[in-house]
Amino acid sequence: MAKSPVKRFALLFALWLVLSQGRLDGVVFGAAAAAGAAWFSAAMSSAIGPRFGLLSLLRLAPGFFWRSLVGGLDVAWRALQPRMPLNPGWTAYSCRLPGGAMRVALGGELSLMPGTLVAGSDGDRLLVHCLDIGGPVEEALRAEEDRLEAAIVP
Amino acid sequence: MIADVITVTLISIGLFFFIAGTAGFIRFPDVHSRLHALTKADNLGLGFVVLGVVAQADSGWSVLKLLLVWLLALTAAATTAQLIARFALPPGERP
Amino acid sequence: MTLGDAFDILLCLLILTAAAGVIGGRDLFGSVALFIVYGLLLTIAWVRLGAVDVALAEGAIGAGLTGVLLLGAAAKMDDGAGQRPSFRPGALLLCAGVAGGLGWAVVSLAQPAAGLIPLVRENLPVAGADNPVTAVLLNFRGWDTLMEAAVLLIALVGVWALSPEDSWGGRSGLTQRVRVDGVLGTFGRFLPPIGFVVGVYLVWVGTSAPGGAFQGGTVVAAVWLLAIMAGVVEPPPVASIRLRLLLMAGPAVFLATGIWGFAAGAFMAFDPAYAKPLILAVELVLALSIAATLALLVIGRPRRPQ
Amino acid sequence: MTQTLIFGLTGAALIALGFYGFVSHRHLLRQIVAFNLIGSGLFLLFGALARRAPDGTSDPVPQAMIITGIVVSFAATALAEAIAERLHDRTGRPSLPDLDPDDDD
Repeated sequence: MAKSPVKRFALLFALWLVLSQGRLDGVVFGAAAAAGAAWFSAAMSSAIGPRFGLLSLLRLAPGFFWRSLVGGLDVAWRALQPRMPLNPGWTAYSCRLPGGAMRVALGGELSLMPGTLVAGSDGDRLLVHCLDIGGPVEEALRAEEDRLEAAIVP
Repeated sequence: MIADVITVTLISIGLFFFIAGTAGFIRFPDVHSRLHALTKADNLGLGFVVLGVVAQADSGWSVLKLLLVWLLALTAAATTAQLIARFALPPGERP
Repeated sequence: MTLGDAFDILLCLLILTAAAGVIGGRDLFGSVALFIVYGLLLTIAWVRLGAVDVALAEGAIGAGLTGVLLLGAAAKMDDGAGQRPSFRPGALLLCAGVAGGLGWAVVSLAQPAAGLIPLVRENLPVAGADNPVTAVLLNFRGWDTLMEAAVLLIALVGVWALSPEDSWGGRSGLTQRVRVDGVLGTFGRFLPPIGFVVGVYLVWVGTSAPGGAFQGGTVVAAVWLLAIMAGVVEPPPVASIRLRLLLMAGPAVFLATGIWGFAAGAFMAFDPAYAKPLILAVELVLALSIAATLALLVIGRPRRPQ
Repeated sequence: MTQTLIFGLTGAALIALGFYGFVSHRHLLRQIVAFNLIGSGLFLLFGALARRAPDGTSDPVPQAMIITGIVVSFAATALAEAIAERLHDRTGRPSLPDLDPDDDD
């Protein structure tokens, strides 16, 4: 989430507007709730240093949805095949992104991509479970991390 | 009428993914493979159901609200998948 | 038979199968997990019955919070040995009799009856809430809701009273060992602000659409529990005065408006002119107290010395 | 009316099932779960009877009382669970001792 309290407030207030479908009679409550939540969020935040730019993330969205569609089709195809083509296995991937929100975002994204599932990290290595360990796993992981890294604003 | 056809088609596609995810959950050999099936297929299923309902929405706000529901479910699923996957590691391998 | 009836019958069969599995399953943990599935199926049943407020309460409290509570207890109390229900012919016969008697009552009562709908509809314009369920909860039957808030508090006092002497007044729950930059630690910071806004929204929208203090309060309780489990915040010590004021605030404000009702003629009577802002004010404060009470009920008795 | 019958009879069956689970289990947690089945069955029966209006709407008064019931039932569950857990901590057993010492469990 954004770093400055003002941005946090704006995002949470936008959430309120979407929930209340733009009704104007509740904006006071929405503003109060968003302010309280933004304060908590800023107080609890441990994120220092680099972070994702909102616009850059939005630019990644189409590709993300496309690959998660491929991921779903891939797993559906494997599950419904009578002979169930699976070659599961583990790989440890050396991750460049720093721990915290970024690595968790990468892990969550990878868990929706074709054939990969992240089971936490060991130091700087992500433990990745693959449905087909024989495939080009390392390349796919690297490409995903590169894309996310490009969304970082200094 | 056209909206209804779109809705029925999209929700049927969504149901297909739910069924495929459940088939994977039942058939796949180990916890982690099963998690793949549940996380990826069910999210796609929910996504198509949401898109199907979007075709019936009466305002832009409703569309945004429905997409928000999907986005939150997506975030929750991607996170819990990592948590369960980590917890299901054999104790020796758990970092 | 319409398509809707077929769906209802299928749903009820699923509910009964899940319930049979909950009772008959060997594994304690599995049985509790199935109970959560059962609660979610019931949530769909409530939507089918046109009771969306109840569906929200069942999903959030009946399935969600009760599920978390029971899963935590199962992890502590599971001795590994499975338990099958013992076969008791007498009890079986008695239960069949109970089912038969209740079934007969349902069949004989299944005739059109307007119930209290006309009365509620007639009084809704002066109730201060457009959602009839909220109007009943906060206005027409405000007594029940006040008592309910009191019951929650008393249950919490009961839970706290079970703490051993040395940890009285201390913090509930165990120390969490969660990495700050791990998945849970990150998620426990990301979700609570969003959940808080959603919770307040549910309370606010409750006056005109399904929602209300209990549903919204449960969402806030849930994200608070997440923050506690993720090690982001510590559960407050039960001796904390601020905590106790928070727990008391909802019932106290509710009671105060009830006493103010004497100005309009009777205890708990709302002057129609002020009913709407009063109900919203009571609900918002009540929701915060309910959130704190529910979360503390889930994490249980104090375990750490003050 | 059909909905009243379908969900009402399901509620009746759930009450009986929960009742049987309550008397046939010794593990306290299983008894607490069974108690919750009885409760939810009762709510379902009540809710089904609330749906008898000729125009097909649900009576809001029973709905409000069911919401109250769900919350109270949660409070009772939490208290019962805390008592069971304390008993388990003290005695190491998840169930109440038998009156007859020979008939253990």
